Amino acid sequence: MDLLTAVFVAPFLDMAGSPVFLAEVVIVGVLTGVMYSLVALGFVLIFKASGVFNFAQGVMVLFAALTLVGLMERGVPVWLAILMTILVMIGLAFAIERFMLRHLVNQEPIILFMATIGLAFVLEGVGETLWGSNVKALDVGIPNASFEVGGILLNEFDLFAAASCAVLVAVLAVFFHYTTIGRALRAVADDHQAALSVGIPLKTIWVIVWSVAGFVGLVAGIMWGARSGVQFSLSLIALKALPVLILGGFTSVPGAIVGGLIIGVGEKIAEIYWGPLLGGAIENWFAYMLALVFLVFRPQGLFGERIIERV
Amino acid sequence: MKLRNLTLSLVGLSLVGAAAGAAGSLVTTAAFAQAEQFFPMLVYRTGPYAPSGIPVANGFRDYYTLINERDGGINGVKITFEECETKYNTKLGVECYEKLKNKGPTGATLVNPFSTGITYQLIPKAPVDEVPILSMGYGRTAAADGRVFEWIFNFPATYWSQASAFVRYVAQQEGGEANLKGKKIAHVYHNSAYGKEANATLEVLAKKYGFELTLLAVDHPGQEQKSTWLQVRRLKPDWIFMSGWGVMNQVAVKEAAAINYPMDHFVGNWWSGSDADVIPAGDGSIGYKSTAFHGAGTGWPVHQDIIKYVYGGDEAKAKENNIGEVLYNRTIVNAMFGVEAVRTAQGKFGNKPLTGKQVRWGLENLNITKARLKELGMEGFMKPLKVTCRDHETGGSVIIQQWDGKKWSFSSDWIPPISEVVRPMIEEAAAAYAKENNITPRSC
Amino acid sequence: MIYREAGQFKTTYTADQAVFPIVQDRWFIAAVAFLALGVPFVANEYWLQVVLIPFLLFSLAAIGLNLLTGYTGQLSLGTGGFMAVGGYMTYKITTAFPDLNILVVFAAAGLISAGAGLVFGLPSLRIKGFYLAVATLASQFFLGWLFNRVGWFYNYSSSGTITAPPREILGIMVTGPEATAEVRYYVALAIVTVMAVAAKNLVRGRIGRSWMAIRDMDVAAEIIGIRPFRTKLLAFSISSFYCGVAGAMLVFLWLGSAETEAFDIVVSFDVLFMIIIGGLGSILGSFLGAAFIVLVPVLLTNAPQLFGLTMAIDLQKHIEVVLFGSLIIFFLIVEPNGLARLWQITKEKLRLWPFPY
Amino acid sequence: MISNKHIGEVLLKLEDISLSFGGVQALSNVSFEVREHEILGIIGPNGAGKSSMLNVINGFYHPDEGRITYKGTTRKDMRPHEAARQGIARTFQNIALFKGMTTLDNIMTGRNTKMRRNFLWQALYLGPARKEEMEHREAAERIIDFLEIEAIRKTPVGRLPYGLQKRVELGRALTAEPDLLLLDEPMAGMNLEEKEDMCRFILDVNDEFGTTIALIEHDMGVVMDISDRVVVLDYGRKIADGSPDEVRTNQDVIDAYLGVPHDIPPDTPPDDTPHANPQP
Repeated sequence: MDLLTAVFVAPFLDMAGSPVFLAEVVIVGVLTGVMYSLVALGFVLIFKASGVFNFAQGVMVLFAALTLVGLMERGVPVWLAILMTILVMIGLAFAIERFMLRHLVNQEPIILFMATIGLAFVLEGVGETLWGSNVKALDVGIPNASFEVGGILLNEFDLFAAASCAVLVAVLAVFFHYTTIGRALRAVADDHQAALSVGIPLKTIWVIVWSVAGFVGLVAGIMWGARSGVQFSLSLIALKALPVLILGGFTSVPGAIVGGLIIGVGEKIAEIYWGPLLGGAIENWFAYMLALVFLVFRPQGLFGERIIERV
Repeated sequence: MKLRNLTLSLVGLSLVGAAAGAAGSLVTTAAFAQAEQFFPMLVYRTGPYAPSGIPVANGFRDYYTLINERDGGINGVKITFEECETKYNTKLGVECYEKLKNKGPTGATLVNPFSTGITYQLIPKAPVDEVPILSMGYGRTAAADGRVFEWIFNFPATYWSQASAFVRYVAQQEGGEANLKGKKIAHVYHNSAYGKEANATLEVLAKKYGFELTLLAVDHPGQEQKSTWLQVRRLKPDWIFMSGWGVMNQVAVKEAAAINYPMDHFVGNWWSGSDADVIPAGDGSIGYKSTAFHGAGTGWPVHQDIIKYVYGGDEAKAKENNIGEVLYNRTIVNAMFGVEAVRTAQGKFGNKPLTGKQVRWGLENLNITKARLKELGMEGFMKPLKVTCRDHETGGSVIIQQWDGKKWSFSSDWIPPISEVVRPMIEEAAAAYAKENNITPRSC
Repeated sequence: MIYREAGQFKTTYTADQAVFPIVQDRWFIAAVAFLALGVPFVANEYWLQVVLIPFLLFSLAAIGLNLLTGYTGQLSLGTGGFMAVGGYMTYKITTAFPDLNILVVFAAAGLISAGAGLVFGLPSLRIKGFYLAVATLASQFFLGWLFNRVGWFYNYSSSGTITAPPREILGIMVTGPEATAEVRYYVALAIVTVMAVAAKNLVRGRIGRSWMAIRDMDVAAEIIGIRPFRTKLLAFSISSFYCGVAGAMLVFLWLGSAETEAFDIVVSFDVLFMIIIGGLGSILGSFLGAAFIVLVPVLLTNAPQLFGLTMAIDLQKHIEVVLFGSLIIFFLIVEPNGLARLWQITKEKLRLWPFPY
Repeated sequence: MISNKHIGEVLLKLEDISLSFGGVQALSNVSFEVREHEILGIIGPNGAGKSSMLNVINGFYHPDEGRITYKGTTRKDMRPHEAARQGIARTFQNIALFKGMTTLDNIMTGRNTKMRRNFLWQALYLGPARKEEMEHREAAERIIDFLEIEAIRKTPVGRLPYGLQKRVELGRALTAEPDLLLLDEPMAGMNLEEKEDMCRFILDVNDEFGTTIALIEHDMGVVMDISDRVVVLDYGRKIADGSPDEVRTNQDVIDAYLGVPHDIPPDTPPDDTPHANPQP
């Protein structure tokens, strides 16, 4: 009985007891979720356009951030460094298409998935060889002060990150809906054959989509890197993005955003109100469990394309 | 099909390579000259903990080089060493150990695993392979009981002593043990074997002194700690103790600053108090404290010698190689212990390359006096110590250092642990280990 | 002319369904067995400890995952978690019942891990493909957390690390620090051989056929009378049994002690690599893949020394990582069906050799 | 050889079956019977609901209304594997073989429901398990002989030409020794010679094993030749049911095939067959 109370009653009483704190938990959850979405977006873009589950996305985040920091350490001004990093990521997309994807056309999805893990190793090694393994502070001038509004503590940096994520999503939406390339990408996402038959070369599409994913990786790298310093661990945030991905659906940009928010808020609430009961540090697996339970009811994720079985 | 043929031949080649490798590893041991003492180095210059691993590795390398360059070796016996990359991964650690344990004319002198996980792996192997292990301030706390853990040394302090010294420090700051009652203390820890070490001690002490203890686990790697610090914000603990490692430290310091937690009440353990942990947080980290058992910076003669003999006077180059950083200095201490143990053992066995078994004797009879520290150029850098057969920890006092935004400096006196609580816990844990593994403790 | 089946006639279905229907194959197997048994006489401890024992236990884990992913088509990233169940339960049982034969303990721990597999296989009824793969990560993270968190599993030791206590079979020490690498190698070899044969038997019989039917086309499989849910769950539990025993071997025959970090997600990925590089849906492939993933890094680590090169250790490690990743991509490009397929092609060529057609 | 050719009792009775997909009526109030040992042809233009009918019979779809009586028992909604266990086997319009397996293994899967030894015995592969495997191998080999596909026994089915794949699929259904065999366009996409072979097999199956067969086929000539009775569906309704000769002369049937306008609005049922997707 005590256990039941502890699990089903006490946490809610706790929430009701201090609504301001609950609000703060939710806000922090939302802001963290946005940061997850940022990483999940990169996965979605590539999966949507080419059906590749790109496990190297996390390392691409690291690689972009390393390149940026590396350039800045050598005295390149921020804006130029960002520009150069974007160029590097586009170059990377070309290289990936040329040396990897081109040779894996029509392979099973799992083979492509594995190849991207191989790619992750390569990028990790190359990145660290070029820029070293030491932790590097990344300062692109984002403010980092905290202020209180009605008892809720907010951090300028977190707000800035959320805002830039919103801008990024808006830019992507415009890109997909109002540019020729974007429309082509959507066509490919809908039907590879049809897209090819109207003369959109798959290779070009791949380069573009990996470049865009690289750019998204750079934004994620700046945000996460500014928070915790740029170093190898940055690549591990991919693992935080995966539950977001299954919850939102592999193919949906809005899914990645909404999924990120649900996971962010869900895991924070779970950790704070139920975590102490279970001994803490439950948020990692809780995110996956949340996604899993959700999947059982909707196997294709929140906004994923429906799977129809026929005979 | 051509590609296929290519692959086939590649597979063939790699098999040949494997055979060659097998042959190679069988014959490499003979290549060393005779008057050399071999120190294996398990390091991690890559992977998630590389930022900590790099100064550690450089410290070892520079001290061994210093001994060779300045003194011509240990009483004429040159030091040789080889690095092996572990990525802070226990499996690779074991691989490195196996690879290096028989190198050199007399095998590995001693092993410094520099990872609690790897130490745990090697503890059972040490007596069998007769390679002593010096897990300086990490690893298995119970190894402080030399009767059970003949081959393992963890001086000058253990996690448990450290945690109790922290509590003593808090008591001092609060104006006496009586004032601990009702205080709120949080332990933010890396959710691993290492991070959990302090929990039991803190729990016992919480009961003894009546303070309220909250344990907050942070999962590897610790990039995202928002919920931990939300909990801190709600709890408003009077003191926070942290057992962190790697990126977790940097994020924690940053988050603590972001919630405006009073940094001088936030104390890291000695693995949460290096330069890389505080620099990324900028001014927010000013006032942050950590425990230590040696000084930071380059203000001792030993550092001047390193700049002179290892870097040829090039101070900038030495700085680039982390000289004076907390973790660099820690390995200077660690390397010194190893060298002095060999020197001690040479006193008994003669000035020649020694086996692990002989070095073990040296470690157990190590006596670093104040005078000896002065000779080594480390006076005031650390506390003198004396190892005994029974006590492989030697006292366990720690000192608190504080970050002022530019450098670490001592902000307290040496604080002894609460031995009457910790020592019985250690002996009990050692006895349990002995029972589980059919070990008969030595009597001493 | 060496590898030919001309002149070998099979007169019974039993003979036709033997694992190695061709005489030369049986000779080959005899040679492998001879090598496997003889290897401790030539290899030093480094090779036993760093290459051969991990090769064996990872082969077993790879067989386990191959049954699930290669044969039944259920992509799983939870291998590390199920191996952890095996490792921790072996520790728990053997410390609670020190007199129980350690092999029995391995089997019991395997059964418990089969149970865990069963539970975490439940979502597979609804979830497929990459969604399932990511969902299995839930088991990976949850089990890792559980064994880290709940003191009961590690007998409330302060650090949560489990250590293999000394246990003997027939008076010979097989686990714990006193057990020699040779003995541990032979024990591992025996376990892996028996379980590999059992796995081969499973996949060539009814169970294997229903697994493959589910993999190739689950709807059609159901229509010819295969119960998808039961079949998938059986695959999950048998697979986890194999992984569990492999996890027990990891702690007791290889590392000697472990914390949950020894079973982290990297292990899951490594095992997945093994079956893909080795060949999905092939028992032999599981061995080849394990050999590749275990051996290549060791070779790469030792290569510079072999050729007398000296380079900074971090640079060397970086190059090693890059080479490892490139090799994986290279293999996937050249032979996406894995090493087992290469082996098969070689055999087919040999059959025809020296006449190409 | 004893001929089993005498039409017997009602094996399967369908009454007022209706089925819809999200507002689209695939079947409405269809009733007919299948009798033991007969060959029943189900024909109709595209979109008539033929495949849906088969899917209802073997439990893949559950009808919204109506009653199915099989072997004298009225049955509830069931999963396809339960239907299989009760002796209903089928083939698919678009081949649904297990592409990664050999011909022999594909055919052996048809015996799965009849094998009893559990996985422990199988792992040992000794004694009873081995004996059982061999018994069923013999049964499978009989079918392989019967269908004249001995030469491709060990070939992965993915490498076989279309016509042979169809034959293997028939073999897989036959090894289950079904009481009722459902064939979904067994001759689609075949050339004349292959069609003749397939007709011969169907007749032989019916003749030698006495298996009841319900088949869908587009080729009117074939259906009329081999069926004992024909059911005609159009727009989800049954418009005729009788001997081939009766059906041939039925005015509704002629209209349906000539495309005479209906009284039903033609926007309703789409494609009759939710097509088999070879790799779902």
